[in-house]
Amino acid sequence: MAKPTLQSRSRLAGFATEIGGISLREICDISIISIAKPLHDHALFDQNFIELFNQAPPLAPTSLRLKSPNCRVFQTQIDQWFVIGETNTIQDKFDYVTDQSDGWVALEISGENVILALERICPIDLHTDKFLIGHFARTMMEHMGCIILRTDTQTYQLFSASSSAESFLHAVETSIHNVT
Amino acid sequence: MTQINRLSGGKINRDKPCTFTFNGKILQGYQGDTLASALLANGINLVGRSFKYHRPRGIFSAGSEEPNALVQLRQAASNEPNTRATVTELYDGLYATSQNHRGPLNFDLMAATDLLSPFLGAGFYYKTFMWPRAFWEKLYEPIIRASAGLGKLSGEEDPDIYDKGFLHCDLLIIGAGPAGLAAARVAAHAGAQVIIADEDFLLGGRLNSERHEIDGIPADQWASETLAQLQEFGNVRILPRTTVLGAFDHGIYSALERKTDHQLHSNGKPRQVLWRIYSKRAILASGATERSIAFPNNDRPGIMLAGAVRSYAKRYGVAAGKQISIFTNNHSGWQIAQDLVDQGVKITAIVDTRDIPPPATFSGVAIMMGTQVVNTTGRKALRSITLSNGHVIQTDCLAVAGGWSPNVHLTCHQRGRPEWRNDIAAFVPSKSRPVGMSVVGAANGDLTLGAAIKSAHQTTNAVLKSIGFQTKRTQPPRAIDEAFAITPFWHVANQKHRAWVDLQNDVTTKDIKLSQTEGFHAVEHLKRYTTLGMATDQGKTSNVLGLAVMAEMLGKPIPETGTTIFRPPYTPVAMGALGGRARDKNYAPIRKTPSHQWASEQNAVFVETGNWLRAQWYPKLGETHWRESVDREVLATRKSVGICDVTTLGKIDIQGTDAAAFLNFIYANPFLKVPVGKVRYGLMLREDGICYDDGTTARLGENHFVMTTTTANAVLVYRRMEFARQCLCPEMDVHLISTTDAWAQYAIAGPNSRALLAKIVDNQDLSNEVFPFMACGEITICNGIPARLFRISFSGELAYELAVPTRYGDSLIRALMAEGQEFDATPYGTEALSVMRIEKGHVVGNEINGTTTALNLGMGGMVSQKKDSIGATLSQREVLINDNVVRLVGLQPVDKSHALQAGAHFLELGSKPTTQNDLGWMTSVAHSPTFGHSIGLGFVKNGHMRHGDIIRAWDGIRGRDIPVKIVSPHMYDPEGAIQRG
Amino acid sequence: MRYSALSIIKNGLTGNKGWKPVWREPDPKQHYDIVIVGGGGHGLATAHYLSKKYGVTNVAVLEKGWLGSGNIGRNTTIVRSNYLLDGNQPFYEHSMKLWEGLETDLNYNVMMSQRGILNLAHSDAQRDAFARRGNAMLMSGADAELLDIDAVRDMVPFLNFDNARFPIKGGLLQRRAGTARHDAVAWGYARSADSHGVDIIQNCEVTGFTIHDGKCTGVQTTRGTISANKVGVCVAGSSSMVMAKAGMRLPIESHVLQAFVSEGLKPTIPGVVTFGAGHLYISQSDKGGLVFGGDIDGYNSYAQRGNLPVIEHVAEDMMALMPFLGRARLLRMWGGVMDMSMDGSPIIDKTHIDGLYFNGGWCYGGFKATPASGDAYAHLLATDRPHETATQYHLDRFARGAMIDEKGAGAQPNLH
Amino acid sequence: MIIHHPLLGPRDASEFVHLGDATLLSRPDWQADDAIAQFHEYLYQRENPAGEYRELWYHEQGDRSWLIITRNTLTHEISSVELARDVARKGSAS
Repeated sequence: MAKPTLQSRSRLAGFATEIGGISLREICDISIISIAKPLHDHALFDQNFIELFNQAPPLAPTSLRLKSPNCRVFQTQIDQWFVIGETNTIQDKFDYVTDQSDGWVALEISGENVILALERICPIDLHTDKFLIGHFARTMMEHMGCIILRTDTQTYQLFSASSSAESFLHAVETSIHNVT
Repeated sequence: MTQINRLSGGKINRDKPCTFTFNGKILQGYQGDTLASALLANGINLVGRSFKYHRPRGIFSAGSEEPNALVQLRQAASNEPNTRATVTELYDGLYATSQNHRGPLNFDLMAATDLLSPFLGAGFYYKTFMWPRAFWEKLYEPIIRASAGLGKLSGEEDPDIYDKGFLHCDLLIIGAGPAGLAAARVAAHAGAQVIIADEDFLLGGRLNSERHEIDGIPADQWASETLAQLQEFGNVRILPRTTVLGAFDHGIYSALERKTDHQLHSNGKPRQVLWRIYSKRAILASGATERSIAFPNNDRPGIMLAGAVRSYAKRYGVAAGKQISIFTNNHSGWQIAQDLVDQGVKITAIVDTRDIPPPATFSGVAIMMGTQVVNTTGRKALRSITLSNGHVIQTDCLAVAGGWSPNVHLTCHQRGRPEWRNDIAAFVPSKSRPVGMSVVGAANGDLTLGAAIKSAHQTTNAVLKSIGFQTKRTQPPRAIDEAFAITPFWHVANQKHRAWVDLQNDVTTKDIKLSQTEGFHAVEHLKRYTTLGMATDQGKTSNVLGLAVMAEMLGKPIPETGTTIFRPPYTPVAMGALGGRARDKNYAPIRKTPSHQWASEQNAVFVETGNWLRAQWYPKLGETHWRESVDREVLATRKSVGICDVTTLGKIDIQGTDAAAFLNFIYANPFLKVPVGKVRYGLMLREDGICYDDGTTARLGENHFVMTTTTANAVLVYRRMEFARQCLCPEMDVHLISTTDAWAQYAIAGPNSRALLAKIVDNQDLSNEVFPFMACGEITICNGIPARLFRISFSGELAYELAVPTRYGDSLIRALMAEGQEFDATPYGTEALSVMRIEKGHVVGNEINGTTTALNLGMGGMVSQKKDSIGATLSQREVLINDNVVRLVGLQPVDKSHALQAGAHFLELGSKPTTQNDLGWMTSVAHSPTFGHSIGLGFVKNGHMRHGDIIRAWDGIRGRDIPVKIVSPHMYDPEGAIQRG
Repeated sequence: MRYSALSIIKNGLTGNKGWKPVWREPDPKQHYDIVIVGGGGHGLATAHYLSKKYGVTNVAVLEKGWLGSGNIGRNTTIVRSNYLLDGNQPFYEHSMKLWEGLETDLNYNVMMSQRGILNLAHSDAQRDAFARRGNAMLMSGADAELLDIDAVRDMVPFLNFDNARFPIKGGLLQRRAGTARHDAVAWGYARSADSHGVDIIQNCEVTGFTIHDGKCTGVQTTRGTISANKVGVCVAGSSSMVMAKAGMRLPIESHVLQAFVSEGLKPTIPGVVTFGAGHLYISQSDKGGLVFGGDIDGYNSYAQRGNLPVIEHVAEDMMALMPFLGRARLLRMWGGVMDMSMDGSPIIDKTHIDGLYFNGGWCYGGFKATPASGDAYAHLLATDRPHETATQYHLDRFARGAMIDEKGAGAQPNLH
Repeated sequence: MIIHHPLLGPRDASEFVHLGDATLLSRPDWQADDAIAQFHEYLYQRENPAGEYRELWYHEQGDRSWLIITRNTLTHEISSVELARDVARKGSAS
């Protein structure tokens, strides 16, 4: 008997909008893994990391952006990093890997006045000369834990728990509405 | 309607007239007016009633210190009580009414209380209304409550929305008067990130109300030009209409920006925004507030602060009266006189308490030195003043210049105490102010313009340097210092008449005298006994005066009498603004499970479980009572197969070479030797030996475990595990990460669960031999979708929990239901889950409630004393292990038709319901469709020895009292044969 | 002098010149039978009951600042006896009964106003917990009612019933609960104790204890050494600092609790209401101000002031529960230092040092406890036996495992 | 309050959860003869100083690190912030 087929479904069904020059969209089908550095094998981990990414593990708030493998790496705990993007080729290189892809909802927000909207909910200092392109911070917005990542001059990615995706989207959307 | 008191000039826009309504009268003013200035322009000065004696009250000030002119602004749900007319920006269509009177404003029936004032002195209520006892709530208090209070809330939900935000800066400048602007100029040029905030809608502070020159141009022009320059700097953020409310730790300030309060409608945008400003340094340039003098009957409408009279004339182009007189104890009274004359306002007399040569002369103005005002007349408007030299002067406006109090408020918010400066007769900020805050200008006691600007310039340079900015060597803006000298004069002694200190709360010098007589002379006692400074103005104009009067009565200098400090907020702030977006459903984030959409389609009833919404039951057509649905779901599960979304359980991924050892430490029961491919139930204790969570943990690999926690404790368990990992076991190689949201997890329970699962798993042998009870594995389903399968059972049935990546969760529940049709697969909600776990005797938060031990729960044997684990040691304290502690039992009604109630207490048959006779309590109850009657779990003293006994379940609060039988908590399949089957 | 309507009329007609100081301002004597350290509500209440009820009048109350300067004047004035556990509930019910007779006992109107307290339940589990608690209250002789949603709606129709994130499911009502005028409680007790001969000595800080051979025989103060047969410390908020002078460590941390008052408003909330899905308690004073509070800030502090997150949290709770208060304005906020104990319950006990007694750990239950705390402490000081309603408040209860943990939060003071 | 996280810089204290005295790092030996008494001292008895205080905070809405913060309980001034794990490894909790 044929087995049923399971469909993948994104948390916000690919939401996208533009309000007053600020665009907001869900980034669908993201792939995220966490990798942890073993306590007793620091050197090996670093060596593997350098082999893969050509660089030492980045330290917060700086993230590492790579073309090949096409991914971004940033530190989420003292001995833990997130790799976002092309993760399938990386998994096997590390001892402690946890798939995080489905735990998060990802939004991208961009536009000229994007900071005016973000400052309504984001406690991090986003002055463009302080929070540089490639910087990220894990923090809290409207009582929801989240990660904010600056990917371009006026573009930010926001990650928050997938179960409260709708509340998180509402928080970000309201911020845009309130300043436009 | 003509604006009879409107002068020429002023910073109002005569091209933008505004029509507004006050107490039903339609009036006109201009954009740039405040409600107060527009009322004065229209010749209206009676605007309210005082709190206690309901005395007529007029406009007293021109700023946020206003104690008198409080109105109800706007209508219906938008009505805002206690709004200061003096800071309410006029807009077309503004609607306001006066408040705190019964009958019309000019004939307040409550004014009769004024006649009783000899009996209503400070604290009179502490001495009476004591008899008979019951009359307090029934008679006295309702009368007091009805007459107390000020404005009235609409009672309707606030129709406006609010927002909050975060701002960061190197330098926060509080106040955009001369000192603030001078500071901002320096900081802007230095390249610092600057925020300059001012509560006013027109920036410039006193420069808009007084006549000065700065850098050779009129000071108000200098202010607007400076602001225009500041606008050009990308590193300066100017926030008008923004009150800095409070100074909190480490340079955090709260500020309220009024976004739409100057408009008729907010058009769906936030009315106000509460900013949290994170500053490296702050400069307080908040100016000074003028204060009054306590003289007999000094509370009549028309008696105003002198600076306010000037402000109305110069800034608003309004004469506060036709015949203005001035009462002063310092030079600013004379400066004000000059400014008024220049503005074309008629002055009748200047009365100065100081016996010095007059600092100036004005033609046609009576000048009296060394003279006091000893009485006034005019009930609803000032008519005349009587002087100590016997003169009576007809006047409709008395401008009182009692000296200036620097606005030290924010320096006190961290309990800094200001210090007294005799030369200016005022409290100034001391060193004990918030870290990182500097004070400049009048706020720091530099009351004259030149000094204020100079101090601001210098201080800002120093502050910037201290945080690493290079400042250019520039000269401060040039301004001269006006003459200023004061001889303190606080109150006119008089036995007969009352002299007001706190105008809103009706605190007079007589009250202060009484307070002193009765021993309430500590400043805090004075305030608390008389209510001095407790009104909506927080004593901005009255605190120093009251303290000074007390000092005189005690014959002590002011510093020895005490100081008075201010608390946040600087001015009152709407609760809506502090609440921000947290309204209705937005109070807390909503977490939804992967089957939420599908469950909604099934008409599921949802229940809040923490922030989660979970399906509580799935009503079917024709079911009229929730119990029908729940009973059906239970029976269907026990008969065939049921499916429940258990995604909300906390999930923690644990990896590392020491993962097993770590689990062995944080769980009370042994975990070292759990085989790969097996799940074990675990009990977690706090270090005090009390249980706080339980769950199952699966060993997926030698160094890899997956833990589940209860829904409620997921965050707490993770936090405590990180504590154990980082603080107690720092040498263990173990790594944690939450995966709660990453997996959709379904319980599939019932005799047909294996058959149903078999239809979707890829190549996984589900037989008892290969995949027995408590087995687990990483598998694939539906042709390659990764999944985890756990053979665990909360229902007591043959059961599994199946997890897939969240993105497939919606699809999986649909697939399971479709494939399960042949078994009549039934979705069940949290109620059925609960019924089955009670039947089975599993404990949840009702039992693991933070006060119960493993012993109480019947799991004392699980707490290993052969290893070090959190809580094991203290769980053995004498009182926790004595023979008489409560034990978990099952309970059944003796009369099977009785329903048990959670929260009932247990008593021996025939014993009285008293604290001493309490045997325990019912924790969980359910109607069991399996057994056909109500069942319960509960704690009974020594209950494990009492199976079969009959006791009372006493539920007095619901008027029930029934006999119940103690049984084993494991009522369904106590041997566990079914779940192992 | 005796207070009455008559005394007010008589004085009012004669220019209010006849009023007398409410208390004396004596210099400390060299010796007292009992010295009470701390002139707050509990210390003054202890002095009142010692002198009036237990007949010990050679008593001094030593206060480092002005009397009533601690938490008695920094709370949200709520009086209730709606506890769960047998270690607490009889004690608080005893307190409630004393409150009910306090005006008569003191000849001072402390404005004890029994307008009720309603604890809202937002889930079935919470409702069941309230039923258990309500039954415990009834068993102790207190009053309690369990309200269903309709009864709650009738009583407080202004709550957010229809669009709440956490819907209201019912409530636990104690009608005899209410509020009292906090400062007046301190003043009334002080006046009474003073009239019974107790010396209340303000601006007198205790700098040390005189302890020899395990026995405490007095205190050193900023106003000299005072000897005493017994010394009773009663300084909640500063307990650890004061008892450290006797070499003791306590199961207590000091935390800041903020409280808030709004501008005066015409009557809008009848009794006390508490929000069960967050942490908010609110009532309206006779003057018209809404008086409300929430959680402690959560970190140890002696600073008597708090920070923004708690303020915002309290406001969020208020707007979630009572959105009609959006345009009411917060007027003032302040902070008090709480003795947060390890199980959320207080301590009234002897110490291991003879003659030295301790009363503290009141968490945020101190105000409502004032009369019973005074009575129980006076009983202990006078008789060396615990009062019958305060038999479980021992210092060693944590060593024995006899915690009185109403919340079930464990040994973490900031969670109680 | 602002906590200067040693790795992340200044963060608002509301991202953190406060636990209590840093002495909670010095967990007693479970096999000691007077283990119950030692654990009682460890868990319940506090210095509770008015002044400098070493305490544990957890960066829950951040990098999940436990920190030891030295803070003055009278002024709230923070004078040092350390990673608790580093302190625990050094074995010097007090």
